[in-house]
Amino acid sequence: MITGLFNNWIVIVLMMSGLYIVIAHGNLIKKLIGLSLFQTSVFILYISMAKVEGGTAPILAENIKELSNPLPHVLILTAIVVGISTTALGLALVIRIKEAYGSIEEEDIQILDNLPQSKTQKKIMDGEQ
Amino acid sequence: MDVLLEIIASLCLFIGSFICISGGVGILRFPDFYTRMHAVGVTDTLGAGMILIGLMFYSPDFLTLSKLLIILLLTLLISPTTSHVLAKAAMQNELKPKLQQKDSDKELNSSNYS
Amino acid sequence: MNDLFAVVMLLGIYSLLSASFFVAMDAVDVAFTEAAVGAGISTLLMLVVITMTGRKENTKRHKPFLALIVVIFTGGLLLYGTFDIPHFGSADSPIHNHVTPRYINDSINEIGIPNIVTSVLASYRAFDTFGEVVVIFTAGIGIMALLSVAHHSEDNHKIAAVNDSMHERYLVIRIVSKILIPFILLFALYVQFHGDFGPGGGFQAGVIFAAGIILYSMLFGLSITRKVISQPFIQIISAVGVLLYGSVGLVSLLQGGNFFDYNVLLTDPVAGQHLGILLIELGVGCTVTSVMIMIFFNFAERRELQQHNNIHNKDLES
Amino acid sequence: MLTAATLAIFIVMVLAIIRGIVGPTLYDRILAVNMFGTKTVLLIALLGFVMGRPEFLDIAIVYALINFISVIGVLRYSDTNKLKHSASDIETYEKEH
Repeated sequence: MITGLFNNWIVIVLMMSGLYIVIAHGNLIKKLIGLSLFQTSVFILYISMAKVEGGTAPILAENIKELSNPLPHVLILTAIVVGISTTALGLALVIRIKEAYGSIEEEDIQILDNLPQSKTQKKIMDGEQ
Repeated sequence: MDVLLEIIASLCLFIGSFICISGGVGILRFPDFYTRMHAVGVTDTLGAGMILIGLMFYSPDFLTLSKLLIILLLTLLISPTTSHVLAKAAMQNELKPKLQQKDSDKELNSSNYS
Repeated sequence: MNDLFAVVMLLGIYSLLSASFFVAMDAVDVAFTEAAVGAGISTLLMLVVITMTGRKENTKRHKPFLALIVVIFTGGLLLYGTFDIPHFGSADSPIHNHVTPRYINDSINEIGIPNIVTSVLASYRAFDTFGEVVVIFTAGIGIMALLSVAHHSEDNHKIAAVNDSMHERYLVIRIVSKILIPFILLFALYVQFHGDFGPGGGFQAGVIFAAGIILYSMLFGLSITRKVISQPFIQIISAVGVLLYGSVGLVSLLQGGNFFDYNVLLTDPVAGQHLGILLIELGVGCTVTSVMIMIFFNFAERRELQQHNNIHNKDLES
Repeated sequence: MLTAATLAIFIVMVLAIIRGIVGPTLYDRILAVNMFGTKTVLLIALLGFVMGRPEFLDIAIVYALINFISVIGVLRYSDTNKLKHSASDIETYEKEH
C-alpha cells in the first residue's frame, strides 16, 4: 500500500533539492542547474503517472492490448525541448550579467547595484578593456 | 536448435556482464587516471560487444538484428576513439601517470588537476 | 561541491539516468528527446558558459537554514498531498479515464498511424504544439538579441587563429567524425520521417540534426561552419518552420475545416491526416534544428570573441 | 539471463556514478560520464528485450551518437579552458616576481 506512492516521494525529494539549490546558492549557473533539476522532477512525476500496470509503450502493434497513457508523454516531450530553450536563454542572460558586472554571484551583484559609484567605475573599467 | 541458441545467447550475455562488472570494479579501484581508462576502454568495447551479440540471438526479426548490428558497429568505432582522445588530452594537459607508489607522486597527482 | 565542472558532469549523468527511467516507464518518445537534449546539447551549453564565467563557485551561502525551513515545509505539504494521489500503475486513476481511451481506441481509425504519441502531438493537440514551437522560436530570437556579435570579415581570421583548431591535434577524431557526421544527419532524417511508426518526430530529429552540425563546428571551427550555414540562412529556416506549421492550419481553415483539421486537406480524410502530420513534423524539425544551431553558434561565437579579447589585452599589457 | 545482465549493468552504473562523484581529476569525471553513457546504451537495449518490445533500439543508437558528441564537446571546452587558466597563472606569477 505504501509502495504505491513511492514514485511521488522520489519526485518530492528531487523537487525539493532543486528548490533548495535555487534558494540557497548564490551562483547563477548553480541556480539554473537547480531549476533544471526541478524541471526534471516534474517530468518524472508526469511520466510515472502515465504508466499502467502491464502496459507497454503507446505504439500500436499486433497482439498488444494494454498501453500506457500517451497524453503525458506528448506534454513532456514538448516540455523538454522548450525547457532547453528557456535554459539556454537563462544562460545567455548569465553571460550578459557576467559581462556587465564581472561576477555571477548574487551577493556581488547586489553589492554592485547598491553602490552606484563603484558600478559606474566598473563599467568604465570594462569599457577600457 | 532453439535450446542451443538459448545457451549461446546466455553464454554471451554472461561473459559480457562479467567483463562489464570487472570494468566497473576497475574504474573504482585502480590508482590513477590512466589505469582507470585502460579498464574502461578495454571492457567497454568487449563487454558491450558480447552483450550486443548475445542480444542478437534473441532478436525476433531482421530489423531488430540490423539495429543491433549498427549499435555494435558504432560501439566498436566510438569507444576506442573516445579512450584515445581522453588519454591524449590528459597527456597534453600534463596529467602525469603514476609510475611508482610514492607519497610525493601522490601529492603531485592530486594537486595537478582537481 | 564548488567545482561547477563536476556539477555539470554529474548533471549529464543524471540526465542519462532519467532517460533510462523514461524507457523503463514505456515513454520511448520522451526518452528519445531527453537523450538528445539532456545528455548532449544541455551539457554542452552549460560547459560553454562555465568556461566563459569561471569554473569555481565562490559564494558564501547566505541563510541556508531559512532555505532549509522553506524546503522542508513545502516538502511536508507536498508529502501530505500525495496521500490522495492514485497509486503508481493503477489502471483506474482519473488520468486514464477522460480523453485517453479515445486516443488509444480511435486514433488508428481517425489518424491511421500506429504511434499514438505522434498522432496526439501533431493532430489532436496540434494547436498546443504550435504554441511550443513558437516558444522555441522566441527563445532563439531572445538569445540572438542577447548574444549576437557584429561581424567584420577581417576579424574572423584573427578570431579563428586564436581559436585552436581541434582537428589538427586529434587526427583520429577527425577521421571518425568524418565517418559519423553523415550517419548522424542521415539518422536524423530517418527519425524525422519514421516518427509515425516508431519513436521519433520533428523535435527529436531536429535536436539530433543540430547535434551533428555542432559536432562539425566543434571540430573544424566556427568560421568554417559559418561558410556552410550562415546566420541569415539559419534565421530564415527557423522562421520558415514556424510559417510552414501555421500555414498548414491556415490552409485547413480556408478549406472549410477547423484550424489544424487535416481531414479537409485531401479528399480522403486519413490521407489528409497523413499529409498534415508530415508537413507539421517538417515544420517542427526545421524550427528546432535551426534554433538549436543558432543557440550554439551564438554561445560559441561569444566565447571566441571573449578569448580573442583576453589574449588581445594580454598583448597590450606586455 | 536477460534480467541478470540488466542487474549487472545497473551495478556497473552505480560504480561509474561513484567514480563521477569522487573522481579527483577532471578526466576521471569525463571517463565516468563516457562509461555511464555506453552502459546506458546497453541498458536500453536490454530493457527493450526484457519488456518484450525490442523494436525501440533507435534510442540506443541515439545514445551512442550523443555520447560521442558530448565527450568531444567536453574535451574541446575543457582544453581551451586550461589555456586560459595557464595564461592567468603566468600573469599572477609575473606580478609576484
